[in-house]
Amino acid sequence: MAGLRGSPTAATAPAAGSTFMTNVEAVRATLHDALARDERVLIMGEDVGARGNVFLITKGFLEEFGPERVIDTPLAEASIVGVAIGMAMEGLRPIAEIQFADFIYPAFNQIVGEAAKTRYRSNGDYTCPLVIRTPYGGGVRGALSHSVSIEALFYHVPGLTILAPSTPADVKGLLNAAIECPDPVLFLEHKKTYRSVKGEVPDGYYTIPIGKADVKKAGSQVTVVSYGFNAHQALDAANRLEADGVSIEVIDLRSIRPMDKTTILDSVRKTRKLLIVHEDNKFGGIGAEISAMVAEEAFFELDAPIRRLCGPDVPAMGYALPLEEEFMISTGQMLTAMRELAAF
Amino acid sequence: MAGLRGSPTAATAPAAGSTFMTNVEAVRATLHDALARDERVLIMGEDVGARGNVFLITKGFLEEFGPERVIDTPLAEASIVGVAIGMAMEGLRPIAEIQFADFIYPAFNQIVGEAAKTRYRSNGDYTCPLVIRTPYGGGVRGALSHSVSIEALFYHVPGLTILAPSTPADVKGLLNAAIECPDPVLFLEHKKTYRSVKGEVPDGYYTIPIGKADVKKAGSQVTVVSYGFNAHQALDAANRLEADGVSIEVIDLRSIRPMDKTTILDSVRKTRKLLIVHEDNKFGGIGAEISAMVAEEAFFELDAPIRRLCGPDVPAMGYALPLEEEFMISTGQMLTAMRELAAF
Amino acid sequence: MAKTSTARESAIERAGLSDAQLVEMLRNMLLQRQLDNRGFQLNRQGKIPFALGSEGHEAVQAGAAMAFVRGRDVLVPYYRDLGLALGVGMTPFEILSSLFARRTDRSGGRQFPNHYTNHDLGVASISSIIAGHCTHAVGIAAAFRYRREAGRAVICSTGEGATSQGEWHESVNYAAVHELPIVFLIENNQWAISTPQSMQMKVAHVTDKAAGYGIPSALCDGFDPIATYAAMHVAMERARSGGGPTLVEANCYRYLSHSTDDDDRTYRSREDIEEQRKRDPVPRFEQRLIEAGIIDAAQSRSLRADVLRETNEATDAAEAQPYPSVESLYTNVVAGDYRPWQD
Amino acid sequence: MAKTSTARESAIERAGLSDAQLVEMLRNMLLQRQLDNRGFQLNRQGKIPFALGSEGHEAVQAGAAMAFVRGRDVLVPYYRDLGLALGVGMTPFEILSSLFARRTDRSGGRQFPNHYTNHDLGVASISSIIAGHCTHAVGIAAAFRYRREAGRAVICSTGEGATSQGEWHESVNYAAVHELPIVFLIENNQWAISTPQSMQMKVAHVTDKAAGYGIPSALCDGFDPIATYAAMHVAMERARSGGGPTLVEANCYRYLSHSTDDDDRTYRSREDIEEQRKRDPVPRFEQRLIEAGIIDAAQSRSLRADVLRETNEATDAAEAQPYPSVESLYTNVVAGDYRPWQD
Ligand SMILES: Cc1ncc(C[n+]2csc(CCOP(=O)(O)OP(=O)(O)O)c2C)c(N)n1
Ligand SMILES: Cc1ncc(C[n+]2csc(CCOP(=O)(O)OP(=O)(O)O)c2C)c(N)n1
Ligand SMILES: [Mg+2]
Ligand SMILES: [Mg+2]
Repeated sequence: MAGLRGSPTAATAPAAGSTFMTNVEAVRATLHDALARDERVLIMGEDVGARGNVFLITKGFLEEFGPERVIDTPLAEASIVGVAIGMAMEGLRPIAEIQFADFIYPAFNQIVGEAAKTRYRSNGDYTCPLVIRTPYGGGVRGALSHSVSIEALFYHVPGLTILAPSTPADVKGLLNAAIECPDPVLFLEHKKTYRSVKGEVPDGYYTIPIGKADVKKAGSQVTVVSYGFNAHQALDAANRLEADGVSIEVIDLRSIRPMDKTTILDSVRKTRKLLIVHEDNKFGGIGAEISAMVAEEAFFELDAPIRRLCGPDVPAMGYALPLEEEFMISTGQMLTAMRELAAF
Repeated sequence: MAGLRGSPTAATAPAAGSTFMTNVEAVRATLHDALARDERVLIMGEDVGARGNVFLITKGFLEEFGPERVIDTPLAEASIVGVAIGMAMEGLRPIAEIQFADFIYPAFNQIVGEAAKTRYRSNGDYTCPLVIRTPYGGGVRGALSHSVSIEALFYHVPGLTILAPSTPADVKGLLNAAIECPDPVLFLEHKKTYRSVKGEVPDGYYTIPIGKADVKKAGSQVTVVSYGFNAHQALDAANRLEADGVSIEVIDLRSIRPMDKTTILDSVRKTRKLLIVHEDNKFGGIGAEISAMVAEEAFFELDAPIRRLCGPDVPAMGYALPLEEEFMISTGQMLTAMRELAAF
Repeated sequence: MAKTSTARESAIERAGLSDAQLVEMLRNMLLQRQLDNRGFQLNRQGKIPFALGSEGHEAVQAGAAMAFVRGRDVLVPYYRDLGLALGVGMTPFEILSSLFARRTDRSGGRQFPNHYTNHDLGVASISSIIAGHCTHAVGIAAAFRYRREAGRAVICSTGEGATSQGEWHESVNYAAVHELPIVFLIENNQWAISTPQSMQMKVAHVTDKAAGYGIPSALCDGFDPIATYAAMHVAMERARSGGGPTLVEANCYRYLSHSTDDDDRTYRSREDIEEQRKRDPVPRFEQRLIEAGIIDAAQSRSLRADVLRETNEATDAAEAQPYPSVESLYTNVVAGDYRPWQD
Repeated sequence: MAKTSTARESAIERAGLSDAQLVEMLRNMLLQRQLDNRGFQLNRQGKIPFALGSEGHEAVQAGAAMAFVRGRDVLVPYYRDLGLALGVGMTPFEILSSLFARRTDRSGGRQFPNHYTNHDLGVASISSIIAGHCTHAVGIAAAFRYRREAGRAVICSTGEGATSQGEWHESVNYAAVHELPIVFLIENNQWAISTPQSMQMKVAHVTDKAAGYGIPSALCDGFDPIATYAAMHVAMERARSGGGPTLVEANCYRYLSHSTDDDDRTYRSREDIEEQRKRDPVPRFEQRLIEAGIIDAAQSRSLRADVLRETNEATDAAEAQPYPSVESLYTNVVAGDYRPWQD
């Protein structure tokens, strides 16, 4: 899949130049600069030190910043998040890593019961400026427990911010925004995009506002809302359809919570048709809320039923290749759905 | 609030007689009979033994069935669920209790990562016939941590069954069905209905099929879908509007996953208007999926935008009375929403 | 110390505490008892829906609070820590504001009673989820170490039941591996609601668990504030001077039902409670100070009167406050305005 | 035992094991090594995307498996337990079916390699979530006790890293309080991916943790299958006869990188590995049996040849199997058909 050039709506102006890099390099560079820039920032998780993270994201950080700022924790996710919460309550800016999103469940209480409610329950007396980074998603032969999507398990939770950027430029801008954010942020990195997605990243420090979707391609006939790996496939499909004279608008959500009502509604009011695409299981997924919001706010402006193209409602993709391929949404499926909706 | 008489669609025929009881008495009676009926059944949780559960649901069970079948566990929810999973894998029928739904978070991994996937990951080699009972919901001055709704945190998870009956007859039929179910079931009991809701309960053993909603009141102008405590308020409101000549159909979901498509669509196709009501926060709640399903399947049969009347998107109700009242949905709000939709 | 007489020294083991500190501890204990009773009384009067008492924990908490250095240490308490909260500087008015869920409560009437927060005093906000706060306490201690703030330590308290939780284990283990300045205080009152210690753990003492983390421990008499202070003081000084975490267990008893929602008659005998009442730490410590000549009977009476007056005044003042506004439900979800759907 | 000569007795400490059992353990170890190498080899050949080795754990697993009674006990293993799986009866064909993710894999090609399931043999299905299976093992042991099936016990194995998890703590504590028939086997290979034991716990031995649960423990030489068997046998017999749980720690080493996805050169020195290689349990045990006269060099060669042939045959047989069908993705979510929206 061709790399996609992001067009970050920078909240802070980036420097003039830019550098071509992958998503994983963007994570790495942004974390590196955060450590270099702000003494309050530290990184903690399993194997983030000497190993430099299982995707080599933090490679060399231990040597450069020392074991007090790049902390190899015991193998215990609740404490990785919980200890980071305490650090955040006390004024630090911890960036906690969950090695794979599949292993975030033991930390659920700390995220949902504790981090998300720290500000609320203390009425602002304590805050929790914490970033939890984790690689998610399939297509990398990760089988049942190294491939899940977790966004829908958390997006219902008030007090949490959830980001899932898809391009290197968005990764940088949103990861910087997450680190600046005075509240807990769950930062989701799709594994399949780590090395397959490349793009220009503006040099220098900038942030992208949390809660703003990005129209990655303008179009007039169908609005497609997606995020993560699927956003690239959707863009690819939309570009191909352009040749056939079918005009698709592709919105990359980037921010799952808060979500960008204006951008979605503006687009849907123009195209009058909506396709939502996500790898995560359909029932109760992000797409449900998007559909419900549009059905509430722009019902009479739609010319076709809202359509969701999502992962099947089974626990996870299997290890065998056919099971993984069947689970993942193909660009072909997107092409079909886009064509059908355009023709509706 | 007046007690509501349930009309269970019994899968197995109940005996001729019936007994008038509260929801909490129905839970108690059903658990008691399950212990008496089936040696594989056992109950485990915090304070279910000598204390007889904090709502006195299991009072006297320890004396009657002994400490091997009514087990006071250590204070550790992950192990309450996890040990029950092992028992279930080994052929027992454990009924695990989480004292308040708010305390289920530490067991999230065991429920989502383990129980829900036991059958799938072993391709049926192992199964997990486990019931997790827990009281949820507000309106009882439970403040931040004794009042949450948790259904939307779990309803996205393939492999789980989630039930939330609202009447004593439904409680009995569905709890029996849950105990019979060969897969893990999350059984949600709304605290506010425990003693305030009364009704006739058929004597003898019967089950209500999982996945069947119940039309608690027929009507022609608006379909209202709800569950738990809200279902009673909705019925109350609908009955009041009947006098004003407004005809509302009230569907009590009872089963959150799987959910009953046929009953909802049949009703919406008739009334052409849909109101979804739930106490749980709106964003990403159960209502999102219901709305999305209807927008997919019956889009052109709707005469008004789908409306959701839900809990506000804040972490939880506060302890102070005004904060609780503001969070909870009032019958008055339902009346207004129903009237507006009927007039649309 | 210099001004205390030898007679006094011999009559009471004072662990380096001055007369003023000893009296301060007694005052705390009397105030705890008074406020505790007030909570249950207001509940019986139908004025508040819920209260939770720490009767029997007064000595543990007065003693432990004395080992806390204000403006320096941080307390991450649990829901039964009225006396610790008072001991580190919270006022009866704050306690009553919480009980009445008034606007003057720091949580804005959001939290259950006994779930305090006071960032200025170093009292961390907690949830009701048992042991959930322990990891936070460790993180706060880690921040002290990270910033090289020597001389600061954290008290993380729980009941004995909480030590069954996985998060408690992870907390102690993390603190041990990273040698953080924290003391895990276990207020062992023998019960977790209706569950006795023997159904919670197979060991005789929570301190037996310290060996598995490679940290020192101390078992102390939680009916005696001086003994608890002494153990806590040693542990806090160890933490402050880079010696890492300590597990301190203070044996005490829960004289009341778990809360106003509980009825302990189903699961424990009146005789057991009566037996434990004989060791009631409040009159016992009062008597001890009188016998040691640190206070006389008149001073004791006036302390009691003070504490009652303070409680009455706080009750009236808090009750007179308004509830939080309905609009406040929507604030402080995150910084600034926040809706999941951003316009 | 009766038929073994005194010379043999003195040359090898056999812990009550017969010649046949000793040879069976060696065979298991040789097979483990062969299958392990095959997994990595297939990965290098690009035939499978992932493999995970247990090199260095052969003795622990062969020894522990010998303490397992087939048709009676249950094994709740972790992902590094190839040798335990073989030792309780799983076949090379099953192992290769899992590596190739073929239809003949019991999980239907769903699970990662090394996540076995075989209900018939008493091998429990596990997830990849570290320590998540420990509570299940306790529940299975609880079922044995509940049904009064004396003489049955559960082996629950993990690495040393897993003992940091809250769920491991809760599991051991529950088993201890309820005195359940279970043995917690810790295969301490000193590393959790790149994290050394010293950053995982402050204690020198995992067995130090037993004191906190009030249960017995045993530390054994995991490079010696007989020593591991002996410790496990005592612990399993204790469990079977109502004596409750035991914590057994077997010291071993992970010779390979954590998995084919890992590269251990960043975090440990080649010298350390070479040093540990000197203790390689496979040739060492082979040599010991030869020296004790239990097998001769020819028998040893033929064992190796057998094991290679078996591995080759299993490789070819498994590779020849089809993938699971695409439709199988949708089955066994729950019993029968299942859709979240029920028609
Ligand atoms: C995670 C969780 N589970 C259950 C509860 C309900 N609960 C509240 S207090 C309590 C007992 C706590 O016992 P212990 O830790 O000994 O403290 P004590 O109340 O005796 O001071 C329980 C089970 C809870 N608040 N949180
Ligand atoms: C909950 C969870 N967190 C993290 C991981 C990733 N992970 C897989 S193996 C491993 C190290 C385990 O170490 P140890 O328990 O010592 O077993 P070993 O691999 O050394 O045999 C980690 C961190 C996981 N699978 N599950
Ligand atoms: Mg207690
Ligand atoms: Mg290890």
